[in-house]
Amino acid sequence: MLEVSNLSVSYGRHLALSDVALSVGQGEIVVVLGANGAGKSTFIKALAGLVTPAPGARILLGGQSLERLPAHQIVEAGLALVPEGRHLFSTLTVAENLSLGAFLPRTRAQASDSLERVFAVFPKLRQRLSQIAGTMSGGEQQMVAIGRAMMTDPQLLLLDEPSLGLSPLLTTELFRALPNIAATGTSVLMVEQNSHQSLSISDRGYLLEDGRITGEGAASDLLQSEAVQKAYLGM
Amino acid sequence: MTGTIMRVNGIRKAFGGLVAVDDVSFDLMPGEIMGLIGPNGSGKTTTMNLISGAFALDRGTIELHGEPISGLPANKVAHKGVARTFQLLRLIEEMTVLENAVVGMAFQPGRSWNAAMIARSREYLEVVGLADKAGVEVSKLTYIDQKRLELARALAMEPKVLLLDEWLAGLNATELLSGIEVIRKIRDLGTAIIMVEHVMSAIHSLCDRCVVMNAGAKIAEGTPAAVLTDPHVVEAYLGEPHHA
Amino acid sequence: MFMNALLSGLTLGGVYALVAMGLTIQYGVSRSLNLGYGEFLIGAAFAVYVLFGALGISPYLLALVVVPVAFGLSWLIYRVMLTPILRRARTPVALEIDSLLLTFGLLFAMMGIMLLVFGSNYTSYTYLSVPVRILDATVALNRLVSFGAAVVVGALAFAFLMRTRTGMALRAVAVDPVGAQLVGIDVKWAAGLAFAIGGAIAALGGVLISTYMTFTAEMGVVFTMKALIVVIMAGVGHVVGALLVGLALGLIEAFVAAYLDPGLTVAVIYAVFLLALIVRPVGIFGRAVR
Amino acid sequence: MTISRRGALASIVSIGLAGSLGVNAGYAQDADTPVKIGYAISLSGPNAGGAMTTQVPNYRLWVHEMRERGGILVGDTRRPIEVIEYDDRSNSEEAVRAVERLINQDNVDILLAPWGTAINLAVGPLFDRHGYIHASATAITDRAPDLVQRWPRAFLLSGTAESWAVPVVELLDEARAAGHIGDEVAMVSVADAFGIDLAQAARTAFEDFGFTLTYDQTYPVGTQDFSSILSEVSDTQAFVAFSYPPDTIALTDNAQLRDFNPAVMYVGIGGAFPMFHDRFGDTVDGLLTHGGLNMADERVQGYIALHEEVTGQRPDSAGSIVTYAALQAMEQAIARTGSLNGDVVADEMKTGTFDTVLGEINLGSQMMPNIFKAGQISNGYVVGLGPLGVPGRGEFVVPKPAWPAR
Amino acid sequence: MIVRSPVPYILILAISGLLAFMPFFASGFQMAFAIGCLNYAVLATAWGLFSGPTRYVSLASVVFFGIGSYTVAVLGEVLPWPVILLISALIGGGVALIVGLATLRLAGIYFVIFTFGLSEMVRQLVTWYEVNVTRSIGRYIFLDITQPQIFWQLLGLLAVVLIGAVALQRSRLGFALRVIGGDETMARHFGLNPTFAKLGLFTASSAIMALAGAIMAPRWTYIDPAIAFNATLSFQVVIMALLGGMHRIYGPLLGAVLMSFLFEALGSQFPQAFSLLLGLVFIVIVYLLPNGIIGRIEELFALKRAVPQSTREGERT
Repeated sequence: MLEVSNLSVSYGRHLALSDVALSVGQGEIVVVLGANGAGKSTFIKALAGLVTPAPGARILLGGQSLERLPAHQIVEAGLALVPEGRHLFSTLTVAENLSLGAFLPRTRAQASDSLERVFAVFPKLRQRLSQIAGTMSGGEQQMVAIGRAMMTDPQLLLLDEPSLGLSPLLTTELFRALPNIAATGTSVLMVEQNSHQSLSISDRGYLLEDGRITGEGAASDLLQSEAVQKAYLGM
Repeated sequence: MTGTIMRVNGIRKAFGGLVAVDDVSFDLMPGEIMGLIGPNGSGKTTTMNLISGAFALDRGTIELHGEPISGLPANKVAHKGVARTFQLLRLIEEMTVLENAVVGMAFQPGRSWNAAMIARSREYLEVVGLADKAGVEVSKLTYIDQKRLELARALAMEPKVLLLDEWLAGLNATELLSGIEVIRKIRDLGTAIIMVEHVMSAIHSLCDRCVVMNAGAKIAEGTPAAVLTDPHVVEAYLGEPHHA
Repeated sequence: MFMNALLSGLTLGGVYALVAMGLTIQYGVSRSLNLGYGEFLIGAAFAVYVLFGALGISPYLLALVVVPVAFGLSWLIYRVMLTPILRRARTPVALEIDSLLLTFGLLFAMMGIMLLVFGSNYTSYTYLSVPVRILDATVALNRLVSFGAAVVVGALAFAFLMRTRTGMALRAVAVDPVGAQLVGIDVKWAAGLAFAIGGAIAALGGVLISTYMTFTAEMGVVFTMKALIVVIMAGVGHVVGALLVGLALGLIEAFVAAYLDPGLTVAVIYAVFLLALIVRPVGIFGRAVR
Repeated sequence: MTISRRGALASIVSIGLAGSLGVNAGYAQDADTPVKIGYAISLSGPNAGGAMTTQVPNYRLWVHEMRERGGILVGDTRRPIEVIEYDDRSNSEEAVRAVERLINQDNVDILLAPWGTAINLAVGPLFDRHGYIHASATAITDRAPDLVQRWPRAFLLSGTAESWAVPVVELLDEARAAGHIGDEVAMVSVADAFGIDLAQAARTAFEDFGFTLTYDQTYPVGTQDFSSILSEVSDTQAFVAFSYPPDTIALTDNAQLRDFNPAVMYVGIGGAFPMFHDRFGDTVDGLLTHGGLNMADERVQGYIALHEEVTGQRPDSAGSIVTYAALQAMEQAIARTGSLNGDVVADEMKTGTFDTVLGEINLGSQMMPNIFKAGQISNGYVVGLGPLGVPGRGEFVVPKPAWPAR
Repeated sequence: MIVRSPVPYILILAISGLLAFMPFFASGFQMAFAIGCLNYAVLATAWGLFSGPTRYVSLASVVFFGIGSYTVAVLGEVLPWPVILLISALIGGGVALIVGLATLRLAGIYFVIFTFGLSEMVRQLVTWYEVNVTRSIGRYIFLDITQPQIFWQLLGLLAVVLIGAVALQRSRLGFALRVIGGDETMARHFGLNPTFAKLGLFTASSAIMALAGAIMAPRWTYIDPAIAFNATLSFQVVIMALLGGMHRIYGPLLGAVLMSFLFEALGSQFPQAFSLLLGLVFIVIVYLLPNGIIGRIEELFALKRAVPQSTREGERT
């Protein structure tokens, strides 16, 4: 589904990401773990077209290369990002946010199916359609943001630290929903620092340290691995 | 002098409905490096901002040498001897390295605007290893050098307390080692340091003591080794271990 | 007296609202402030004046020609003139200053063309200057039509923004350009479209105003500034806000003239504006974070 | 018309090379040397509408006529004419600089006046210092008697604000005597120099004549909606507006619209402009306004015909003819004295009598005597009515005919 | 940074000293041009003094300029000239202080629009005052101040402003302003009070503009609110400063001089197409000179120097 190789990004002279390679299979949930400053956000922004990767990078989604496309065409190609900070249309209603998700002609036809899929994953949203997005709680906003991304009918859903700023209870609820999304055939790639919960719902995981992939494996293996703990706590 | 240099007592800050810092207290001893750690969004940077006067407190007090500094605007807090670095670099790109360093010293009380002051600022470039780049424009520096300069500028304030906000973040392994050396050198010069940091190896090797925050509250305090094995802390970082 | 002031205020405010609406759509979505905005209005007024004189066709019908032309011209100006600036600007402040300067040049260039073509004389013609009595007040039909058109276009623009997919996309770009990209909206396309819609609305305003107002080639900046005041007071990008603030300013002007002193109308408008800006710098309807 | 300009710019750069020759240089008397006529006037900006109506066409007409005759007669030599025209952009500072340029750079022999009170006063000292005749038909100032003392070569043809306000009040007095209006008058004025000064002069005159002002307000420049004002004065029988062209149109339109039809109604600048007639046609007949012509006079008729033929537009009924008459007087004085020296010509202008489109005139007071300053619109022109005593007064129609139904 | 070199001061004084002889051989037109040029130079430099380091784009220049002119119109024949100049500077500065207190927290476009609104409001209020209180809108200024005297005063003012600007740039306050302009939030954390510094500078810059207005007033014989508070002036000043480059002391000066020549060239050669050509020139400037002429010159120098890496220190002018 997604094949990334040789992905580097630098901000001025600072190399934030160096030679990252990664793959995600159809219907798979993959998590990239890393401490703050490891380059997680940069990685995800590069995939979504919000920052420009260094020459030589390859990003293939279902055979189509994305590395030179602007952000809105990457969405068209089937890759949707739920960004950190969510970037919801805060003065618009939930319904409008969701329907903007299906803005592209490709996705418009399936809008009602997509909407049903969103409701299936987040039943709560059905009652909140007319609420202004900016007035919702953090967890609910995160649901809208994921819902909006699902409306673009993506092959791959990217999540940038979805648990950030959420209470443990909400985090749990959110992570429970992700396998349901994957079950519909949409692959999920997320970066997280909450390793236990994210690994427990993922198929595979990567460890990102200092802008490099330093480890990868099946989620269940990583869950037991000390490398993860070391990446965070330096033990 | 009660032995503590800074005392943070029951501070709280809410943004709208979100309580970013909730009843946090700790002391800072002279010559100490204290780590302020916790997962993303736990309120560490807000705590730093409250100490440095960037935000006003909702509740609580902060004292420096027994003298309250909470409620003072940032410029007054700086005059009292609290210096900081910024998580995202805040250097002035159009200025030279030396000029940026002078920013730290020039506006402290009792400083006169003369060559001696400039020369003294330059000494802090030496501390961080930038002396040979004094005349270079900031935009031409490497990332690590820009980080060093942030530190030199803060040091040029000749502060009593130095707040480092993720100063080591984004450095590679060799840079990290030299960065740790620099911080140690500063501590040896007698400045007390509070550092917010995610690079745990640095916390382990530098900090005498750690305060751990999660969701705005202090959840642990102690030596790095002790707090980082504390199950609460591990859970805060990694999420609940027993999840279905 | 009261009724008169009310009607006069509404007809005046209706036009302010209409003109401001166009600017707020332009500025809110593209984030480039167009100082040459009023020149589109005056240009349309001249076009209608000439065509009406030559062909004798109703100005309102001529709007069907003039408005689409302004739409296309504005779109072209955005694509040709403003996108290079957009690409170059490294910070929002730099973009703001660059686009201000550029459209300042545009203002003079357009004004200069109109001066060359139409001269600097006062221009006026009359169309539908027929009295209509409402309760105990009299109002000119052309002003009433303008007010009606302002309300209708306001409603249409509102419906367009609220109910259509494209309108929603424009709003999305105004609220959060990054979020807009993430749902596949081409932000440059949206900005160009908003610029064109704004230009079209300005031209419509020009058509309406020309039926009852004496104008000159150099008057555009007056309308730009009036519109800008409404836009800033309402909060940039807030269409309904612009409508309400525009009407309110018209009413204030009329009531100050009727009950206080006609000499103070403009001063009071600016005083209200300055006060509003001090109390709520992001506009009455604006949010701290757009 | 050929308009030539010197490289003023080049000479700023080569400062000192083109040094000043002092005052108005009328030394070269060679018949082939062109006489340079220059003016800086508002071709753009808020004053342009007025300038392009009352002054610029007459400057062009005058030059055209002289060229038709083979040039300007200086003594008994006809010399060709060169014209230099600049835009002061309705800005005093720009006007000062442009006039300096005309004097020092272009070395013009004859300077024509700019448009409007403020700019004429701004350049007045320059005309004076460099010894040029300053003949202006569009500067209305109460300091005029004072200023012509100060500037001996200045002809402030329009005189004082009082001289414009009093004839209006006299006409109202006449209407009152005939029983058409009472003692009550409503007045509005535009908040610029013209409106305020005339309103102030009118206030005094109204008091002197025993009128009471029931409404007396000022509105800002740019006001286009007068419904609030007109609804307040709806019952009044005498209405006076010292207004400016755009608002003159708006006021009239509004009055017609709400059928506000007092027995006597006066509007300010613009009422005498051709564009006013273009806009309203004969529906405004009977409206009082500034200026006025003796329509029975052949010379006036001839002037109108000539103006229309040469410039392609009709003259306005106020400033145009005065401007043209003053130019004629100056032309004749130059011919008589054979000099282009400002002092010599000015002396002749002050002492001589000249045959102009306004008849035989004498400019001893340095103001234009015997011109109409208030009149009544009839068939596209303003029939002169006041001040009383100006020969050729037309018939004053009171009450004003009702507006035609809309 | 700490520079004691007297060279800039000597240069400023020497050049102004030389220019001071101009009235003895220049023609009236050249004087008129020079006065206009100096006036713009003073205004643009004063504008750059505040807006350069703080990056606040103010459209209120004409408010202060007009205040100066009106002070002369009101007090011209009552008080001795130096006293009038002093009073005009005080009033200008005082108004700036009040305005600054209320508005310096506004950022970006809001400040721009506010200052524009302010100039319109002041014009309307002065008009209203004249209409209702003095009942006469125009004021006459008959002062025996000659063209050369105006020239010398403006030249002196410009020299003083430039010397002040150089001294300021070398001072701690000047350094503080650069820091504030670079990053205000950061500046606070190093002991700076940005509000105080900005307010002081805004006041000083406005007082200078008021002085320029006062000195220029006798040129016109007659002023009214439309002349004294003509908003075009504010725009011109901004454009000049930006053309030259507002980040350097001599940028606005250079812009004012060049733009004066441009106005002159367009006005004398193409009076009919002035606006059109001016507009086109602006557009070209925006595309080709984004950092002003000085910025462009610096870029060119930087290119030349790129090979031998310089480690320059000290003043950067």
